[in-house]
Parts: sequence; structure tokens; C-alpha cells
Amino acid sequence: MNGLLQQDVNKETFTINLGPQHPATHGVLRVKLVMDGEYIVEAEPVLGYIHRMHEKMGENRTWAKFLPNCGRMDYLSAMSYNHGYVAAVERAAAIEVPERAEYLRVITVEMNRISSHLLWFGAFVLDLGGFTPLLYAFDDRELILDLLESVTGSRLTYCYFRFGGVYNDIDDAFIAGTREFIKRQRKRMPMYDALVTKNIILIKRLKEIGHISKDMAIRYGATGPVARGSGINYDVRKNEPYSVYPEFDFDVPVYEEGDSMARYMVRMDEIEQSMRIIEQALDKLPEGEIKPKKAIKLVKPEKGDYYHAVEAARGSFGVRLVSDGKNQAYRLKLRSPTYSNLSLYGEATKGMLLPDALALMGSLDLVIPEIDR
Amino acid sequence: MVQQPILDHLYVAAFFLGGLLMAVGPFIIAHLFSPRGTRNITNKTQQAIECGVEPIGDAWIRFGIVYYLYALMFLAFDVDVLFLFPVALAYDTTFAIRDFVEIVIFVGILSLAIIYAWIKGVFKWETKSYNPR
Amino acid sequence: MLLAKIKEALSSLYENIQETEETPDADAAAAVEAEDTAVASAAEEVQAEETAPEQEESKPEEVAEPEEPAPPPGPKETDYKAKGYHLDVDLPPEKLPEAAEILLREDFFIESITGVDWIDDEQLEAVYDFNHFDELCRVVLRTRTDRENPAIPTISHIYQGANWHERETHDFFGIKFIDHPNLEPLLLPEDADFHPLLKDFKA
Amino acid sequence: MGNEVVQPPIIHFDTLDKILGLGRANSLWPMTFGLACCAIEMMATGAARFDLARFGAEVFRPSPRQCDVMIVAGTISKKMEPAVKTLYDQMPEPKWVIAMGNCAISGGPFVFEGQYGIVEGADKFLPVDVYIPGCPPRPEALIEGILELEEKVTGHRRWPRVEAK
Repeated sequence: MNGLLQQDVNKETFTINLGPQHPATHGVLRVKLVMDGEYIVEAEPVLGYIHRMHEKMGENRTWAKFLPNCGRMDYLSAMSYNHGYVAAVERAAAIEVPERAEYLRVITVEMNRISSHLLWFGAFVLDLGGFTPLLYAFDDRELILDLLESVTGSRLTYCYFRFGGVYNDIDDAFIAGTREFIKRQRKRMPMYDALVTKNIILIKRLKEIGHISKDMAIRYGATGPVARGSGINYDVRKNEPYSVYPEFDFDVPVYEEGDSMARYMVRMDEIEQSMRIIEQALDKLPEGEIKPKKAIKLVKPEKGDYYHAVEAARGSFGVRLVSDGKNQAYRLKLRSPTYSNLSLYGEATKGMLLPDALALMGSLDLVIPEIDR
Repeated sequence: MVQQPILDHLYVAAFFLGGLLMAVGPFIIAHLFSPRGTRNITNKTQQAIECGVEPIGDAWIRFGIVYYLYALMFLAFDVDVLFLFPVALAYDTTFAIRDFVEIVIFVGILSLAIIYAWIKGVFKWETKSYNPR
Repeated sequence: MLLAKIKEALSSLYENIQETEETPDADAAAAVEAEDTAVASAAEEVQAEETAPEQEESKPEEVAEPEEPAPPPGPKETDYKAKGYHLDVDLPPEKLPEAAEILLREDFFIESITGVDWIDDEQLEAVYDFNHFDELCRVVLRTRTDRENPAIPTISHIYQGANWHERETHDFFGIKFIDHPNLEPLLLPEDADFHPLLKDFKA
Repeated sequence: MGNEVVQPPIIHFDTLDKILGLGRANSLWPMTFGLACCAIEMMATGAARFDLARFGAEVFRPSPRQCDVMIVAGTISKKMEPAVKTLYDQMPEPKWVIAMGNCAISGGPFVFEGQYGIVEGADKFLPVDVYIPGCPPRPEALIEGILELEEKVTGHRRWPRVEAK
């Protein structure tokens, strides 16, 4: 605190639960906080309140039957999880994917990333106390959900990818709708910038709050916008190119400060980058097949284990599958980015004020079923 | 003919009763109209709300003096406003300057406490560093 | 370049394995083997000056021949396109903390720890994934321990991120991580004593 | 244990119950209690386009003491079950429960032989009033569920029912 009121040591600490049912945790995460007045002495996240046994289901279902599960882990960027799982199985079983299908995958993944960042933006500012941006962000997000629903059939938990391609082709209405959405969103972003980003209250709440250093990101394995906010230029689409990403020119926003404001700015800039990718993908969309002639139901990768990582909205989502040649996974491990991003919460919030710890938790962009799997 | 003072007393009593009724009324209505008791499974109805899990430890602990200071400052200014009411009533338009100066002096002396606390840095909430326990 | 550097650094772990397990008698190793270790020790000097890790100095310069009927134990490079990772390192459990220190020194970050239950050959395997932020190079450390009382030394004092991964692997497979700070269930209820991802788990 | 009848209020007669029922039905305050994917659809229902405010149910109260209806939106895992029971206890009467989504109705896509983690359905331990199928159910389905609950509270349905043409 300061010179005047020296902290007397033998004051008791107070333990409260930022419990499973709490508006700021956006799900069922529980954090056991040992508090000394307003200051956090020790914060320990407790997980498992929404553990839904995805990895156990991976072992007792065939490869194709596990597809619906992918959309239900991180339901905000479900398309990237579809992409991660399907690409891992394609790498294991050496399945070819036609060019047009790869483009459709990139378009839908990037649109899903924008809708995930928009929802994060609304929910994050809601945590800090501002209610109206949530309504604006959801309004834009509904447009994306309409477009994606017209192609995939569902609003949230997509199951759009198949082994070797995608389920449905896009029509001109989708392309026109997407271009219209991008034009409208480019006009909305300056408004969000003026309404929220330059708002002195938000700046005061986020600047120099929740510092995550590069070394901490290495020791905890934080990836995605959390790492890019601390000056680490790591984006799986650039560092580990997969699908047709090398053909698009987009840049990866990286901020050096490592505080909550930096992570906020990274995600706001990424919305613009995703729109650039979608536009280029729509311009260069090739004609051709979108899925193999005969639908692949029997997938038999040879023995051994395979790993594939994709850039989900929250970081590098990796799928490690161990196959023993059968039509079923022997072991399916899903490396979820928020699991590692959250593991640094205990060290990052030592000695912090409680409201700042909530700002830090919001800036980590948590989706709890992805952590608990 | 009811003398003037009794009438005034009646006014005060009426206001007092009205205030009391406004305060206690909702409790009475709620008590009368709401069902008594609630369905429960593990009868934790009376338990303190802690996001659905058991509260850990006791809430009645000793904590930093600073939070008490805030209460003190609020109390000082609350009473300060209380004293300004009569001044506002008896604000004499002819000698307005005199009354205004009195108010400024009165409020000024009280806000000295705030200035002292400000200089001493009570309002700065930096991050503290705890040696890991 | 990073791949070669880390390969050499990790292969240094294998020298003292042979030393501790058997008396280091200089065998007539295959020519390529000698040349390989020569390159290894040369690179080691370069690497020693560069990062000057005190741990490298402690290793004796004279390198015992790692003699193994199977291909020499040591980091094996795998084809990234087919498998998804660059280096596959099979280690005995007690070598793990050392390997983790080497990887942390090269700024590798920990991606995940996966448990695998090989029930046919009575073993539990823990697969550690490491990757690098600046240059793509995924290193996979594998250790096996027997299924009866599986125990692997913890690396959570080196990589704090591994703390949760190890607790989760303990939840699902029952692998005891030696001197892990708090090895309670993470994803399962606090009083859970079953390990669901074992092949012989009955609900 | 959860469905014993509660003692009626001190003053209650038929028309008063009707009036109070009308008031309660049109201001159902749900609890912010999103578990999983259905919670996002619940947020979308509360947001601008589907606008739960038209039916008086847009005030999502965090504390159980101030809410009337608990919308169980998502999967209830075995670790979460005691917390759900505690929250249900701490809600004052009159209270209702809406089971939103297949997970809350019957465990949904996570029920398989030998599953160890979830409770298969909220009605295993909660008296559920309205079931909303879907995975996740669309916001319109949640609004229909709220209207269904309003019909249950007041006895008649004020809003037109949607007929498939």
C-alpha cells in the first residue's frame, strides 16, 4: 500500500469463492481467492465443473462419430475445432482435400473467429461494467450466425467439416451476404473504437493491469492473443502453415506491453485481419469438388501417433491422436489453448486488486468447457 | 381552534409516520403475501451465498484500517450536508455573501481531512507484492 | 538450425545413460555411429561456449559409445508432414527433468502432456509436447512406466504450466508424479479415486 | 425432497393469486446460470435481436436470492450437482426451473455406456417445470419456453401460439 498504513502481518486473510455460478467467469470456472482486504494473496482456479469426457468419447466412437463433439468443446470458435480434428485425421490417414474445400474451410473458420472475437468484446466490456457494447456486438454477430447457418445449418455448434472436404457448398447469396457484412463491419469498427477503446474508463481499467511476461508465457505455454499481447509473434497460421493459409497475405498483430489493454487491442485488430483473409479467399475461390466422390466413412490410419495444430480464436488448438489401425482412436488428446492460458492465472494475479484480477480474467477470453473438456 | 404549535406537531408526526410506513410497509406486504418457506433439497436456504459452494472460513475477520477510513470520511460529509440544510433554509438574500462565506468555511474545514488523506496516499491502490506463502 | 541444436543438446542426455547403466567399454561402433557422436561432441563444444550451461561442463568430454541392438537411443527426427512433429525422444523417466531444463534453456514452451495406456504391454506412457515460438520445431518427449505403480518425476518446478497437465494425467491415468506440489484431482470431483481413461475402467 | 408443497401465504384467496400470478408471469427474473453452449444462446436471446425484454424476462440476476426462475442451460456434471442444489435451495419461493437443451433434459450427446461424469438430466434432482429441447435450442425456442412457463403460472396464454402453416 504505502508508507502511511504499514500492513501489519498478523491480519487474517479472507477466503472467498469466485465460484462456479458467477457472472464474470462466463461459465462454471471456480477461483478460490485468498484475500487480504481488496488484495489477492493467492488465486487458485478449480476446474472440472463442466468436464464432459470428450477424450473418453474419442476412444469409444469411430472417427466420423466424434465429429459432433468437436463443435461442443469451444462453442465460440467451433469451426476451428472442426478444422483441427478433421485435419489431424486427414494427416493420419493421408486423405486429400480438394482446393475449393480448403478455401471454404478458411472462409468459415475466419468468419467464426470474427463472431468469437465479437462475443468476447461484448462480454469483456460487460465484465468491466459497460452493458451497451454487448448489444452492439451481438447485433453484428447475429449477421455472421445467419450467414453461417445458411451454409452449415447450425448457429453455434457447427459440424460442417467432413474427412476430405466440407458438407455443403456456398451459394452466391452467401458470398454477397459476406461482402455486405464486411462492408458494414468496417464502418462499425471505428464506432467501437470511439465508443469503447478510447474510453478513459476502459483505458484506466486495462492499462498496466494483469501483466503477463514473455517468460511466463513460455513456462505456462500460453498461445494465441494472450501470447501475442506479450510481444510473442506466434500464430499457428504463420509459424506452422496448414491448409491454404500461405496463399493469403495478412499480418499478425503483436503488442509488446503484455497488459490487458494489449490483449484487447490484439483481438480488435484480428477482426480486421480476418476480414482481409475472407475477402482474398472469396476473390480467389476456385471451382471444383468440395468433398470426395464417395463419402469417407471407414478411416484406418496406420499405427503410431500424429499431431496437428490449428489457430483457434483463443490460441493453438492441437489434436494428438494415437491410432492402432482400427476405425476408432486408441487415444485422442485435445490440447486446448485456454487450459494453458488460464494456468498462469495464479502467478499473474499475486498481490493484485480483485477488480483488476477480473479484468485480467476477461482479457484471457475463457470458454470453460474447452478447459474442462 | 387548534393552536398553531399543535398543528405543527401534527405535521411532524404525520411526516414521521409516513416515513416509517414507507420503510416498514414493503416488509409487511411481503411477509403477508409471500409463501412461507421454500422448497429445498439439501436445506442450504439460510447459508450465505457463495456462488453455489460452501463458504470457506469465517467472514468476521480483522481487515485493513483503510476501509474503515472510507466510512469515516463518508460519515463526516454526510453530517456536513445535514448541517447545510438549516443554512439553506435560513439563507438571507440580503446578506448572501456572509452566508456563502460561512458555508465555504464550514465545508473547507471538513475537506481538510480529505486533503490530508490524499497527500498521505490513501487513495492510491498500487499492486502489492506478497512473498508466496 | 534450431532442430539440429536441440537434437544435439538432447542426445547429450543419452551419454550418461550408458555410463550409469553399464561400464563404458569402447565398443567397435558402426562408422556412422562414431562419426555421429563425433559431430555431436563437436557441436556440443560450440553449444557449450554459446550458452555456457554449467550442466554441459559437468559432462565428461570422453563420450562412451551408446551401444544398443535397436537403433541407437536418442532423438529421432520424424517427417513433419506425415507425423506433425520434428523430434521424437524416448527417455527413461528419471531423465525428464534434465530434458525439460535443456528445452527451457532453448526457450521451448510446453504444449501438453498426454497419457497413453498401453494395456497389452502393461505400460503407461506419458508424451510431452514442446514447441518453439520463433521457429517451428515440435519436440516430443516420451517416457514409459509400468502399469502397476506408475511414477514419473515431475517437471512442474521447471515448467509451471506442467502442473495442471500432470494433475490431469494423474486424474485420467493414475500416474503418480513424484514431488508434485499438490496432486489432487483437477477435472474429476475432489474425492474421485477412479482413473477413467484406463482401458480397463468400468464406470 | 424438492417438491413438497410449501405453506401458503398468510393472506391468499383466488383473485389475489390471479393478480399476483399475472405480475409474476410477466416479470420472471432468470438467474445468470449458464453452464455450457446453451448459455450462449441464452445470451443471444437476451441481446438485441431476439430481445427477451419483450416478455419481461431480460433481468438476469446473479444472486439466487433475487431470481424467480433457474434456467439450467447446459450439462450438469457430477462435480457441479451439489452447487446446483445449493442454488436451488437459496432461491425464494415461488420459483420455477426451465431445463434448456438436451443436456439438461437427459444428458444429451454426452450419454454413453460407461460415462462417469455427468448427471443425465436436471429432473434427476430438480422439479423441472418446462423442458426446451435442442442442442442448443434456438433463441425462439427459449422464448417459447418462457411463454410456456407464463402459461403455467397464469393459467392462460396471452401470446399467439406459433402454428406451422
